[in-house]
Amino acid sequence: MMTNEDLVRDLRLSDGAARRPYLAGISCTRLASFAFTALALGTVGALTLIFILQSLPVWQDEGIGYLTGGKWFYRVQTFGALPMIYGTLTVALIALLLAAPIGIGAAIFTSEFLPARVRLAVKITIELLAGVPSVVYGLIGILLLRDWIYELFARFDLLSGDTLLTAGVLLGVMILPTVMTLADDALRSVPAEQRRAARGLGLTATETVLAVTIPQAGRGLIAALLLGLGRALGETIAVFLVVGRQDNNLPANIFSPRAWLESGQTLSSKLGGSETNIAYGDPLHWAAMVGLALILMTMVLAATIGGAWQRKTKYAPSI
Amino acid sequence: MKRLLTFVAAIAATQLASAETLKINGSTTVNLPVAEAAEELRAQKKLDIQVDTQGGSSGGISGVGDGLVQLGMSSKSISDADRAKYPKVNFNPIHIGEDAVAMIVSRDVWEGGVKSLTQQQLRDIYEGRITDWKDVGGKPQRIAFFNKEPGRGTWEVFAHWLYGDAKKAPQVSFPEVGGNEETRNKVSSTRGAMSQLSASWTDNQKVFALGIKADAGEVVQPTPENIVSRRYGMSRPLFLLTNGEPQGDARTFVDFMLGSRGQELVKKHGYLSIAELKQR
Amino acid sequence: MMKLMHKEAESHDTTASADATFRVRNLNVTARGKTLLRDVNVSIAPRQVFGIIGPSGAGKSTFLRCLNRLTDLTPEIRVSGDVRFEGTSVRDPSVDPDALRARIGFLFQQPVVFPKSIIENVLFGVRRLRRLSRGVLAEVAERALREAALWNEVRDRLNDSALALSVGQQQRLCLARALASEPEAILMDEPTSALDPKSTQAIEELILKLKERHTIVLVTHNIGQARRVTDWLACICVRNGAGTVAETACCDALLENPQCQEVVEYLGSGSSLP
Amino acid sequence: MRRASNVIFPALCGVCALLACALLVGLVFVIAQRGVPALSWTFFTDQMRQVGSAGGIFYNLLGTLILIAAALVISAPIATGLALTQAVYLRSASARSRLGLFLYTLNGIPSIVFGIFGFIVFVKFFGWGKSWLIGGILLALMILPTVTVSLIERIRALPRKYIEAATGLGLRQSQIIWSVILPQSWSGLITGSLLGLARAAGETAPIMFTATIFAGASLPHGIRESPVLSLPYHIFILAQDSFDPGVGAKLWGSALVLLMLVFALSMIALPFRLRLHDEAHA
Repeated sequence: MMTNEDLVRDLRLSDGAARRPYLAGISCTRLASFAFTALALGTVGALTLIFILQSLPVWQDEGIGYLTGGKWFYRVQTFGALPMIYGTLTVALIALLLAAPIGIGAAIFTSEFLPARVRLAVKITIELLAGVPSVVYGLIGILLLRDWIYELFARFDLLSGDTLLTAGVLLGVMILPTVMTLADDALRSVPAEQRRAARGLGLTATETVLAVTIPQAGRGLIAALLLGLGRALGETIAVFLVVGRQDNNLPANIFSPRAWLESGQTLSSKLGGSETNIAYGDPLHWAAMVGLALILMTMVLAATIGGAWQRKTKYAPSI
Repeated sequence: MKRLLTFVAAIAATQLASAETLKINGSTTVNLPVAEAAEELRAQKKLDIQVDTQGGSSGGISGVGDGLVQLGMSSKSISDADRAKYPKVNFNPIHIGEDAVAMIVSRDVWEGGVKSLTQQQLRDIYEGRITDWKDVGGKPQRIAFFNKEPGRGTWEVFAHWLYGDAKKAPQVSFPEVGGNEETRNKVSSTRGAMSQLSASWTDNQKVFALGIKADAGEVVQPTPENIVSRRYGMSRPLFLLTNGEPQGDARTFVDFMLGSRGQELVKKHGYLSIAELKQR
Repeated sequence: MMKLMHKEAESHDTTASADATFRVRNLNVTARGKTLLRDVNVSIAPRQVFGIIGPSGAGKSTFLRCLNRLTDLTPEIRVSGDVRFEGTSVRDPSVDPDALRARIGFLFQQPVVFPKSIIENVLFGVRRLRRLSRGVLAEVAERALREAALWNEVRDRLNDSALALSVGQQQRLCLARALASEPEAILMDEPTSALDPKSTQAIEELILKLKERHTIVLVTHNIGQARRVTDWLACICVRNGAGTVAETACCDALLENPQCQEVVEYLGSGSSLP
Repeated sequence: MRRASNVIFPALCGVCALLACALLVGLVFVIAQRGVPALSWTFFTDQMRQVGSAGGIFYNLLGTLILIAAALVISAPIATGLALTQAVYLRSASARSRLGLFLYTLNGIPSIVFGIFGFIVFVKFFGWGKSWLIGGILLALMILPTVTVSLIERIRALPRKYIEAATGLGLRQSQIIWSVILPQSWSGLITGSLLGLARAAGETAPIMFTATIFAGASLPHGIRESPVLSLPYHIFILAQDSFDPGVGAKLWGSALVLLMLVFALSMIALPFRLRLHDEAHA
């Protein structure tokens, strides 16, 4: 089995051959590859730049209050994004609280307790389901979930079934396959000898998982959660249909679970709604909308890059 | 930047004038008869018509304003603000029918005894001074108010009727609903729920339309007769919107909508035809 | 000393098996329809070093893993026959395989240390197997490291990462980890094959010392090592496509005067004396 | 105590796995149960009628296929270029890892952000209006990381001997790429594309402002002002605005068809992935 390093070294050798004088000239393949890479990089660069430039007016107009302001009334040109940031984080947190234990528990089961063949079958099923479109989840959300939540929590006297909790639960189910399959990969990447050594000492399968596999897969598991979180933060359509889309609903006490049973608004549900169409043409309102996208992107990228970084760093001595 | 945008929009507009596709966007309320009309015109006259409902009435107005579509669909009148926003555009609303906005409630509210509200009671509910049905003659139950999302003609009509001008409406935050079916679904499945809905969508089986009680105590229901006679105030015109006089395919379409088949479609979807309006 | 005890494996008698630490009868191992070991019969006496030699792929490691049921971890492997540890069948339903493994230490070919500190590694098993106080744990660690002849090298850096140790030290650390839970027997699967001569010598000296209190089963490729440390030897060879014990004898007898043709070939071929 | 925990813990994990599978299988069941009655031959061959309450979804399905085909055609060459740059051309490890991080970043950008981006640049700046091509470009951007990473992994898994042999023959680097690396690893491109498209086919947020309308489009006739219908947007609109009981059945039928399309794309990728899996574990 050769590693990428070997391959790269080999190709560099042959690359030297290409640069011999009698083969002068730059390879078209190389040129095209770099051009396409530049195109991809340029597009994302342009995307970032456009979002920053187009959102400038709102930062100039509202200042930091754009992030900390609790009121959003576009008809009177008041733009505070805090309730939406709160909604986004809450919904994602609920999703994670749901998906993390179930997803990791299920991953432990498939990777540690299931024979390889069955494991592959389960994994394929789960990955298949990771592709279920979010609009389909949204349908399930309006049809079943919001009524279930409404009845299940009836004694809390909730106003309707459209709550942050509903959106969070729906998102939790949506990111479950992502969390599970990445966690399974992380657990499988712990070398088998380590498990065997622990079993050789007389540890039970459970003790081996808790003492060897999970600590060593820790970074990978965190990465799985962060990448799941990234997906949860950015989901639009499913959340849009069940979150209630209520602006300016910052609870008095954000730590009270009661606050989860209120309607709310997330950054993505705001962007997916009718205001995006209305705002275009009014520079300040449009800037405020684009600014929401910029905030959303920053949040998601922080989670995703954090996840990627955790995944890449090999486990190191933990002491 | 702004100049560039205007320039691009102008280019787009000139492009459009020569394009053969007739593009229509706007209110979901107006969409119902228009989409069916488009279907028939496509079949009969091989017209190429695209209909979309993004952003509701405001989407229709801005679509015409930005030159993205030839025909807008709107269930609210063009405001001065709209005209100010697009100074170069000559908005031309064409009245094709009339719809009323009903205040709808869920079954438990209706059966709890709330059958009508006064304008003042509605204002109190909308501004959060009344939060329980027991304060307006119903059984104790919190009021779950679903507000139509911004840009929807339904909301504009409601606010205009309640406050004289949509701009004077107070800034409130309720859970929002978009499409008519979404509204109906959410109201019917929530206890103590209330929302605004196009009167033609109220079925009095899943959701129930409240009457409006005048100060004298007289209750007016959103029936066609009351809408035509203007006794029920919360009604709205349905418009097709063009920039200047409609041309070409847009003209054909407008004529069709105002013709007998088009007006039949307006009635089929529960709205009042122009002929009915003129009876009053 | 016991040159007369020179027998074919098949006719291995039971004189020593009454008090044998391990007694293996008719052991058969298959995986995916392929027979890995056939009709293996061996008795391993207490407090001796029992060496297992034989060509690569004959099933020496598999045999070793049958003794403490590490084979359970590979689902496709099927084991039949009777393997007894201290008189009890290891595959008896009443036997807890984890408790069994706790009584039998295992040393792998490559040292497997956990990415933790040295002290954490030493105590890795024992602190989970028994409820011991902190003070006792410290004593246990010191005793195990002394037994593994590693104490003097690491006493000042017990909290450093074990991954920083040399491979030879790591292997002794693994030994210490096994010793910490006071096993009765220790299984070693070519424990020195990854080590340099000096570390190898250290391990061999340890083996000789440990046999005073432990039964040791040692799989080795190194005939010189077998000669230096083992008391008894079994040679596992491939016969009819499956591994089996070709010959068992006390060390010198087997090496000097092999009876069985496969053993003669094995000793005569590549693995000549170092 | 130890033995008890060794039973309870796996059992708990098993319950989690069972719950996960049950949730997801239940979801498919619900969609299938409600969607199957709507399915018929004409549902696939007829166009939508009466604002979605009658007729079929021919142009919606076609539009979605056009969108993902465009995404495939646009993303394939760019992904190939990116993969070659990352796995072959870049010399420094840090540059390679930075490009890898870029792919992660791109993968993390929420789909609604792509939608707004496409709206600003193509619909407004370029004045294309809604167009299938914008949808294709945005979806291509979305699936680019999946395709590229899948291709990179395949290139990395190439047996060393092939490259040694080709180098021994005196081939130039570009010749090795075209004669050895790409032919041996194109299944990575296929796998990645299929998995990416499975996700792209169901996306609503990137195309709702840029590429798709609810009614009235058929085949695209150009680039400017040339939207298509699509399944996800169709479902999204009907879910909010179905005015007729007849719409309900059509709505679930459409959701079922979309689900089948997405599953089919993943299933086609499966043999390629299993082969890779077997090789990796051989």
